[in-house]
Amino acid sequence: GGGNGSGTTTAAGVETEFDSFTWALQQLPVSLDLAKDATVNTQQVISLVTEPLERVANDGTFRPALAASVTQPDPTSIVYELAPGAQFSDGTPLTAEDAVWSLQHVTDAKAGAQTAGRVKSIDSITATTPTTVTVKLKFADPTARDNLSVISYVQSKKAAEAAGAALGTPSGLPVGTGPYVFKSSGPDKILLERNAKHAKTQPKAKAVSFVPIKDDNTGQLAMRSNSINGAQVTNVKQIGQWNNISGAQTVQLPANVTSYLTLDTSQPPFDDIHARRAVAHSIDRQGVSRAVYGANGVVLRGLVPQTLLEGVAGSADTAKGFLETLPQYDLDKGKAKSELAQSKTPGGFEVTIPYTTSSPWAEPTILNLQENMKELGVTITPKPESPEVWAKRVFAHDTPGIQSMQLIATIPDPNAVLPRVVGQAGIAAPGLNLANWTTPKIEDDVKALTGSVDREARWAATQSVLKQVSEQLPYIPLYAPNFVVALGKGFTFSEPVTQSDVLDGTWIQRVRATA
Amino acid sequence: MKRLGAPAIVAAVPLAVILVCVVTGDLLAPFPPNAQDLMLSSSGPGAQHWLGTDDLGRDVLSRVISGARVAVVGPLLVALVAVAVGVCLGLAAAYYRGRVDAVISRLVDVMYALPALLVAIVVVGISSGGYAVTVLVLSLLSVPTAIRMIRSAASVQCGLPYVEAAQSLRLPARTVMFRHVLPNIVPTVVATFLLDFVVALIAFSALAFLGIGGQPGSAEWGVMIADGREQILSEPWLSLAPAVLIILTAVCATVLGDSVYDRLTTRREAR
Amino acid sequence: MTRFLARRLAAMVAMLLLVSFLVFSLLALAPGSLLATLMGTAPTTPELIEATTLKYHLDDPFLVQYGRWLADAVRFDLGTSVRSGENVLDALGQALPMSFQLALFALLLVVLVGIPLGTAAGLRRGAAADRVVSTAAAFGMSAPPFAVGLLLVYVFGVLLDWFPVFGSGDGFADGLWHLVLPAVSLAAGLMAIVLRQTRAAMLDVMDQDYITFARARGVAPGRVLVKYALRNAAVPIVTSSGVVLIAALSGAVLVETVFSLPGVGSLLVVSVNTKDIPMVQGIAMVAAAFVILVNLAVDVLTGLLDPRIRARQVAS
Amino acid sequence: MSLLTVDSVDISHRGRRLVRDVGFSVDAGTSVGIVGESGSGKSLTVRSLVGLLPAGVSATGSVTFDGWELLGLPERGLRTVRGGRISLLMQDPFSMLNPVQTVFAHVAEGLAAEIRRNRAKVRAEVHGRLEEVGLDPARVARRYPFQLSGGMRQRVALAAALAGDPDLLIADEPTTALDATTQAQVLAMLDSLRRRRGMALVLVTHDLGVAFSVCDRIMVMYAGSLVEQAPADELRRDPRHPYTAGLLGSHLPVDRRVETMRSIPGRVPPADSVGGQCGFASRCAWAVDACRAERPLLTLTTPGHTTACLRVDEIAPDLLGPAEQEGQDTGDANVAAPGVLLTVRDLRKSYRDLSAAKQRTDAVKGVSFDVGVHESVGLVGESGSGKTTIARTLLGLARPDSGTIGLGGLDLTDYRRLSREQSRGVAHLVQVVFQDPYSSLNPARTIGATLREAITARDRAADHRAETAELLAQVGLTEQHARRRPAQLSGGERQRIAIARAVALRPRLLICDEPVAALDVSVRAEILTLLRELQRRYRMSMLFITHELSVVRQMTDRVLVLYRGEIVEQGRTALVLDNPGHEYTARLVGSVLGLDQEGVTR
Ligand SMILES: Nc1ncnc2c1ncn2[C@@H]1O[C@H](COP(=O)(O)OP(=O)(O)OP(=O)(O)O)[C@@H](O)[C@H]1O
Ligand SMILES: Nc1ncnc2c1ncn2[C@@H]1O[C@H](COP(=O)(O)OP(=O)(O)OP(=O)(O)O)[C@@H](O)[C@H]1O
Ligand SMILES: [Mg+2]
Ligand SMILES: [Mg+2]
Repeated sequence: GGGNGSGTTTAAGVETEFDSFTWALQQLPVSLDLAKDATVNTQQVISLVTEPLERVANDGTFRPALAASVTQPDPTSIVYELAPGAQFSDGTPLTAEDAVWSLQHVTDAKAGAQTAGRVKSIDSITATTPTTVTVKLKFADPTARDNLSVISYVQSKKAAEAAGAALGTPSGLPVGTGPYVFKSSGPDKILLERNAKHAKTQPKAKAVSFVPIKDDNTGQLAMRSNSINGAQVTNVKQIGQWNNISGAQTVQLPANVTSYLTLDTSQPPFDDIHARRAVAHSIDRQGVSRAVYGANGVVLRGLVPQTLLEGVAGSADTAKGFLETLPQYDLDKGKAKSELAQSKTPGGFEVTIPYTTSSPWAEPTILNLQENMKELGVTITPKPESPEVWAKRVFAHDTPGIQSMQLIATIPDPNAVLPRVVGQAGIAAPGLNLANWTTPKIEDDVKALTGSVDREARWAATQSVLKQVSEQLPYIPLYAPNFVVALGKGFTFSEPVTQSDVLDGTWIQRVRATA
Repeated sequence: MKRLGAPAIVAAVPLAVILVCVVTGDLLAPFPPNAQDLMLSSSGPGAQHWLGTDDLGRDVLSRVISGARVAVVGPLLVALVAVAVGVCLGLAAAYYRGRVDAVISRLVDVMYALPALLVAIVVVGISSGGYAVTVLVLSLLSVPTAIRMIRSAASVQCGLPYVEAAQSLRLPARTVMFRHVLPNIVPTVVATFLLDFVVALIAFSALAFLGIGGQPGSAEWGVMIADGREQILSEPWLSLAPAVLIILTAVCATVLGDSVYDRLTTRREAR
Repeated sequence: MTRFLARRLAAMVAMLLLVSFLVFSLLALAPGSLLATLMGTAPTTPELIEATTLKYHLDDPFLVQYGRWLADAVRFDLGTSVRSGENVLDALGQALPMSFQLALFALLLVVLVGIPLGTAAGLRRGAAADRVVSTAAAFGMSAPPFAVGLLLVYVFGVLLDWFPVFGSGDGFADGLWHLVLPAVSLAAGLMAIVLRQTRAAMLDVMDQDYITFARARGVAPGRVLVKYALRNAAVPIVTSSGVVLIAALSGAVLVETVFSLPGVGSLLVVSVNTKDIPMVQGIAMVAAAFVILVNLAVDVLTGLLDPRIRARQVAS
Repeated sequence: MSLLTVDSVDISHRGRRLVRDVGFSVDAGTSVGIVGESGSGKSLTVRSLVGLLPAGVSATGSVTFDGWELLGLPERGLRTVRGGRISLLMQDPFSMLNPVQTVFAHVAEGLAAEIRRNRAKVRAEVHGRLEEVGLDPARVARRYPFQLSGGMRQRVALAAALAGDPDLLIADEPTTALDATTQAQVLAMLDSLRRRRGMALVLVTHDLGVAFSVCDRIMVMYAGSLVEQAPADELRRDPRHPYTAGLLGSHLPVDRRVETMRSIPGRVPPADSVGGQCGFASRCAWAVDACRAERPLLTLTTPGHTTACLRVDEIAPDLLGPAEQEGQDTGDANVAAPGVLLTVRDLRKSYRDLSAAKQRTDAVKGVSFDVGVHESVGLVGESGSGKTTIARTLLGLARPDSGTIGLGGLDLTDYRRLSREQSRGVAHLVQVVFQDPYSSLNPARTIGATLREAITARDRAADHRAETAELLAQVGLTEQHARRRPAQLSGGERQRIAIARAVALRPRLLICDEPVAALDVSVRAEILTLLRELQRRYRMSMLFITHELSVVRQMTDRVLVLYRGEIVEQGRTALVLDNPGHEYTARLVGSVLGLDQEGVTR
């Protein structure tokens, strides 16, 4: 990905306040309670109202937020020391009780928190002093702090308890300490107003609205008519179209996204490596990537993008060098045919492939697969699903033979993906091991990845997992598109923002008017 | 045909062409409709691909030609079922009057008040039904209109003495209905058929547009519009071609139906 | 008349009851278990399964469940959305005004444009104006509303850039301005139906002896047009307007989707796609009530317009 | 100077000449009748006078009214004439009034503008006008047309037509759709109103009796042309045109039974096919080649009497006046053989009201009668008295509420109880000929197919080809007709086919429901003669339904008088008609408009 301001020339921002800024989401959060709707949509909205204890940047560094300091006195404890002076938008002061409640709420697997799967090592969360929160872990978890930081948005316990089951609906809007407060929430718009009680720097926008825009086409129309001022570009091939809008610019951000197909290795026909290879050889990944992303996406060489590996590998070059050693499966009908012939289903099979309509790459990829495998006697039926239905099925661990999958890594570590999608622990709801695939070696690797704090050991485990995945093909890695944001006429960013900035609320502090 | 007038002839030509496409399927298509050429994805209309290609490099012209079958056969089936049921129940209601008529008409009244497309959206959508379910649901929903139109035309006929004369010959009810009354309401039956066809065609495309009932990636016109919608600003030809075809088919069928119906009324006046 | 209304109201309630049963049965239509449907996107932990089972009384027989649901519905409690946990009625309350404005705007267009054009065409049978209007109507009838919408967006929103083509605007005037293209897309097809019906009714009426007799007696042309032609054509026009209003329900779903308007239509599409059954049930009940009300209004209006119908209504 | 002068008016539709060279004049305060059979162009002619021709039909020539040229006048100009100067009353009282407007409004809207400005005046005036046409304003003014009977509607229409106090009233068959008794009342009122107001009247009718009863002068139209015009009395006594003579001759007497009923053979040619010849030549016994070579013009024969016939002088002595038929009374045609074929006892039938679902109309209230073997029984009564209902119950087309029907040993009370075998047998017992020849044949089937179906219904093994030919011959048609469809036949021909179809089953009882009511006078007699013949040949019994006493007189041995669903009188036809016992029968007999009486008889 590039830096700020590709496309048209950018006018410099000025330090004046402006009335409002409207940001488009693919769809509005189903619930404003992260525990009920653990998607990036929700995170983008609530991160302006509630602040996390700390933030983790794209390069893995931590930045303090509500917590003035975070310490790890031993491998199984994390201690957050709250900064003084923070108060909720309703005027009540922030206490450790609120933070404890909030953390417990998002990690409560029994109550069905969708976020609970992110940190499974939690043993207890307690307020050890009125300003100290101590999290005890069951084992040394190298990414517990990272993962907690992404879900640790603190809301007022009092308000949340008053809302009860309605928390997250328009009648139970969370109350936070962030720069904005909820003004209203409807099916077409969520309106935020600046929070006068916010203790730190006030952003320049007096109000922020989120509106739902299903596709890029609608987004472009909306930006033309100034109905929105910013949006994430999902169909990155259309960057040119966005740039054509008068006064608009697109910004390419470094992204940690991976997309792949899952093959259920526990059931025929994909319990057979030859069938899986036949599939892998039947996708024109380069071609589809070009058709879907144009020049703005790459084909993955391994299950995770290089950016996720750079930290644990020690350097970008190491990561790159390793990825180049992995075996690749390019479109090769001859190989596909011979692989299928060796499989237990030499004459072909029938399979339905569900995919979410929110991933622009899914349908073309599946149609490509469908067409290429037709000659082999394989009948493929694509089955579109709304994002909600798709997510529900995925979290319920309802695994059909093949399906589309896309993960946005919220932390820059292989743990954001690998330990979640392989290994025994992921083979049950809400685990994401949708291939139901593991090996003894994998179990060891997962243990090393999640239980060790030694970088070298973790890099070795990472390489091992990626290698096995590429050989055994429980997953077929596909593409990593760039993360692109479009800004409408009259707005710009004062300094570069990254994907994690967009998710954790930092971005709004950098939005500037150009005149 | 000539007696139907110029508009009907003009309307019949495109319909005939489309019907030929329906019958021959892919034969007339210059390319296999699903053949992908990712090197040529999203190219505009040109010498080789007259109507351009879509994102997977499939030839749009071939796809609209081969899609005619799926796009038209469903509505045709719907119209056929509706008219078949409509003829049977409509004739029965008109012929027997009394309680039979009351029961049929009451049912029809209730169903007639339904917003058909809405019901189809809900039922097909909730049940995640495919093409067959869509055909079934739309057929059911088209039946009331068909019964209504045929019943009212048949009622007029059943009140005429020639029907009573046939009854006085003690012919079986079936004979009177199908051999005497039916030939005299053929224009209404044809008009009903075409109207139901148009309504179903639009309903199918609307459902496909909403992502309900259609098979994604298929060349069905409604699905093609829906698929092309996101590119309407950059690649308008993708949705334009199928949209034009749907509208053309529907307009022609409407005009043809009107002509047939007009002929009925003028013939009645002229007696 | 009051007796007629009372009887009609009773029939309405009966209809609503019948519809409510069908609507409740939608639950059974969804693929997968009732439980899975009702749990929506929540993860399937045993605790949640138990809670959901208890909340919806899933262990009871179907009819008992229906009874409970109905009892709640009568108290204006249609449950909460599986998708968002929002109260269904609240969500509907937020979406309804948008749809209502859209429908009203479209209806105005239909009445103010469709009926006069249809009247004009009916009065000049076979003339050039008639042929133009009738052909336009054939196109209007045959063009799917979403196709009209996309076309309008492309031409007036993008190429010409005259109208906003997205969202609902702020404030009344801006809101109205935003609704122009959606309302036109919705109205196009409906206008065609009303126009054709009006034309046919006018043709029919103008052929009647009473028109000739009135003209022969020197009744003023204005009076012949209004009191003879329009008054007699009014019943079929009103009836078709009722049909059109009901058809508008379906059309609105498409148009709201094309223009991304946050109305009941878009809510329905989202709810159907996410199998959010309580929300769909709520919308279906509102739609059913609307349909029944429209039919009642049509009956009352036609009764007021035509003494023969009134006599039948009063007598029966 | 005459009030209205019509000069060489031609009317055409898309180049087809429908009316040719019509000219006449009407003096103020006089009444003129236009008579002629259906399609002769009467309605078009009078509609052209007020500029109300149907769309696509246009007129040329000249129409001057009170010095104004009306033809070609724009709508605006015509409007000043209509209502206040000329008014037009149309035929069908059931469709002439605005269904959604009250009687009051109908009359009020035609009043002069200065009256209309004052509410109280309007009220008084409307009430006065309604009283003038014999209606009770208190009862009628607030009603809607559908709440009135046909006669009342025609009166309302008359009041509305006269509201502007026109100098000329054109009435196009104002009484055709009404009962005999109502017809007489309306005509009498029209006549007295005209006299009182000193208004001119143009009365269009196909019934010479009606014309003679109210008109001073009469014009006869045939195939789009005027063929004769003369003062009423003179025309009756001394018709000069063969067609007029034929018309007069075709009129059936009510006071005696005649052996041969005379008619004009052939059918009316379309107006545009007879441009260069005498339109009547093809049906005229006196026609010579000259008649087919040029179109005869109206020429003055005696003062005030013009005739369009080349041979008017040569043939005058041969033309038959109505007097010729005198002395032909044949009494009863045949005396019924002993034995009863049909027994009807206490038959009742009611219908759900069309306008009010819960009320019921008693169409037939306990009717009992017999029809003997080979007997012809007439069923007379005004419109709505239940005649057709009785016929329909006999045919199994309607189910009686109670009572019994026995026919040839079968109990036909409930057709549903009949076995399949019996049901088929019933077709041989009873058949029917309906009133409307235009709709009693299936328009989609050829005549041959229609007859074949009837023949095979009787006998599956029958040689239908031979029998079809025989049947067609029997009803006076040729084998060629078998290939035609009903649309290609005239009304009279269609009725012959309908009769052939009924006879094909050799029924023992033939029900005729007003078989000649929709036919032109000149072909009526043919059909009646045919029916008489066939009845004799096949020894059928006949139930003959009609509202015309002259037809009953000719066709039946016995008559039943039906009044509001009850039989009020029955007996030998001659006895009942000559000495009506029941007050209603007397009224019926009294309202017959014969050619022999002066004016309206009561
Ligand atoms: N609107 C029309 N268009 C074309 N032809 C017409 C039209 N109206 C009448 N005619 C034809 O003109 C001829 C004369 O019709 P007209 O109605 O004047 O006859 P009529 O003497 O009044 O007959 P009737 O006794 O049946 O009323 C008929 O042959 C008829 O078919
Ligand atoms: N199908 C029907 N439904 C309702 N009412 C009917 C029906 N048929 C006849 N009636 C009513 O029954 C009464 C008798 O009708 P019927 O047709 O027997 O009279 P008719 O003597 O044959 O009259 P016409 O001389 O006009 O033919 C009328 O008041 C009529 O309105
Ligand atoms: Mg006439
Ligand atoms: Mg009758």
